[in-house]
Amino acid sequence: MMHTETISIEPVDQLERVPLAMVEGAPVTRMPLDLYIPPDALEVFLDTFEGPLDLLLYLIKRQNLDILNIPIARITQQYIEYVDLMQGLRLELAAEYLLMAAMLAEIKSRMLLPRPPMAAEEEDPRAELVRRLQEYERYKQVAEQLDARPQLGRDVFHALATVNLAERSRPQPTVSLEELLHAFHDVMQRTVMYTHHHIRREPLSVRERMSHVLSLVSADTFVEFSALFPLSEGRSGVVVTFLALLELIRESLIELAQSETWGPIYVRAASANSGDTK
Amino acid sequence: MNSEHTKNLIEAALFAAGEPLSMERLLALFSDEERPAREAVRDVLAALRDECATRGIELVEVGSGFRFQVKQELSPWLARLWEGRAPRYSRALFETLALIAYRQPITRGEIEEVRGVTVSSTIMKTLLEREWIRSVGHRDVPGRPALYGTTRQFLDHFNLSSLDQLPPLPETSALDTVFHAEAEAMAHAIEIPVSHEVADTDVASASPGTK
Amino acid sequence: MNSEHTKNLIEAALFAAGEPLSMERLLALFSDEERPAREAVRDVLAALRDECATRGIELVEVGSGFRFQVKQELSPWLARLWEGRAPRYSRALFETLALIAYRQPITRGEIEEVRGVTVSSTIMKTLLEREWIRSVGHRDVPGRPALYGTTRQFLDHFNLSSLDQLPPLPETSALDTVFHAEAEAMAHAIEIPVSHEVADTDVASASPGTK
Repeated sequence: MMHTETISIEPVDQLERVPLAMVEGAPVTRMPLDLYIPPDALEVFLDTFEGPLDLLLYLIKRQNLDILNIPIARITQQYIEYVDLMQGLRLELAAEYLLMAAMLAEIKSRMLLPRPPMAAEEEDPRAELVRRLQEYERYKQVAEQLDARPQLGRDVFHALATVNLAERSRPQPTVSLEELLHAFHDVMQRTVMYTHHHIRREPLSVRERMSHVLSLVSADTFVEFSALFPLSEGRSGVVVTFLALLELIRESLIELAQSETWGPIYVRAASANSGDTK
Repeated sequence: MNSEHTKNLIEAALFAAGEPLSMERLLALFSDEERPAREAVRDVLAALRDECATRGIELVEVGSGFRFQVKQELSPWLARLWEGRAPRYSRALFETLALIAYRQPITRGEIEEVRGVTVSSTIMKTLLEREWIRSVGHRDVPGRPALYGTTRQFLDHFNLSSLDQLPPLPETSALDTVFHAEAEAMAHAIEIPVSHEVADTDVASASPGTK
Repeated sequence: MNSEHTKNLIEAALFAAGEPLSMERLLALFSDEERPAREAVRDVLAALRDECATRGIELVEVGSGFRFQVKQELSPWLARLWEGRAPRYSRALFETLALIAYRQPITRGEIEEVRGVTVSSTIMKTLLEREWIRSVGHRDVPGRPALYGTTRQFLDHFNLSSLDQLPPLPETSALDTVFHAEAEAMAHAIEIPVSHEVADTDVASASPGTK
């Protein structure tokens, strides 16, 4: 079942040899079919759980079990199978999941032990777990309701009008360059950590020039290629402009046209209506 | 100060501010001599609200005051103004936020207790940066952990005028039902002989006041 | 698609965008089947303009399109909205501005993609009003979103003569790797050999005093 690069051969072997779990006294070496999740999907799948309580709730719901009436043996088995599966895939296993497994095992063991009649006041060992599950479920529900509420910028948009304060009487916050730099640094760090977004590095003047060139061209009229090069800047200015043009072409933001070989090249902003974009 | 000017100024301010405006900020628009009575401002707001009936926008009251906003039924079209869909926040973030909203003031440790997992610093940072939550004090226990509560901006973002408008927290089933069911289940689920008397005694004593 | 819906949608979009909307972008609000004729949109704009006659705002056409703005004669009063409040820009505004500065030209959607959260129209409006950013064109994708770049005023405010003077990013091992990889990729994508010395010289000499 596992042929992704992330998983080497040996854990598979191990999985085959070592029983995944003991169910009713019999070793289970193969993943139960209803537990099968393609390894690629598993990581994503587990990401959808918000922790051990969430996973337990899921197991209870999937089996259509009453949360108040958890057959602890079955659910422990299921839970541990999941945790095994995660380990088999070498996913980093949060301590919380292991802790929950331990708690389930403990409850199970306590329930299996015959109790002396004297220990009558001892609480049902599941009571605490049930309480926590119920409590968690309540907040899980309201969290979903909160997400479903109309949200500013997603479902609700603030209606705005521009105000021109001629005399600039409105006090303007000052912003330091360091603040700006930190903001960029932070956002880029988040990007690296959480997404696979590509960050391109170009000399900033190329980026600036891209903006400048874009503001010179329009979709309706062609501008002559050579007119975009400010000769006053010398050779290096030409190179920067040229790099900016190449990048703009690569991003399909501008189009080039030439009516005859060696004839003048014209540039215009890419437009939605022009048939030959790209 | 004629009433048309008053109305136009309030309307313009609501559109220009970029954030909801409270009654106090609306009144502060006027100099002392020209300031209308609260009642008059309320009338203007009512008139502005009525005028929106057939338009694409509406005047609503949220946590920090009044704002004009686009009618929600038009939002699907507006999404086309910007490519793609607004990014969604994670479930973990919403669970954390829900706990803060319903159980405030609450410490991070208390949130973790209910959720059963560590609350990531990224989530707390995001919530603080969005100004949906803020630290409202410290719990007087070792370590003096910060207590968090929601803000007006939280209400603004979720289109609420007060916390009361949040749906009530669902009830958990009464505990005695729990233990009845538990007793039954226990006897069946565990395949070892457990005498019914023992189980019953358990149940009775575990839930005070029942039986 | 009835005409009231068309009108309400155009009105809502103009209020929600936080930036002027061109005829093309207004048309892009509609799906192909429901799209009104240009003439019909022009009629709607005229009707909206007329309705503003007695109100506190007006619909105007500026370089990059149409926008609602507060009537000039009300501005002196509106200044009081911000009086005495120490204005403060949010973290979100800084991040948005930083992304525009370092990655221009960039669309709002692209900013959202990097930041992982919605960029509010209020932020865009603020940055446009301060004239730190401007729309420099449109990306040729559905919705034709505006591309933003920084302005002369941005450089002036931060005391820079060109963008190259922006500080380089602080070192981060992870970032570094990304940048190296990207630099490689770029060198390949644009198939012209550029020696590093030349590029560096460029940067230095192209900037000061140009434009």
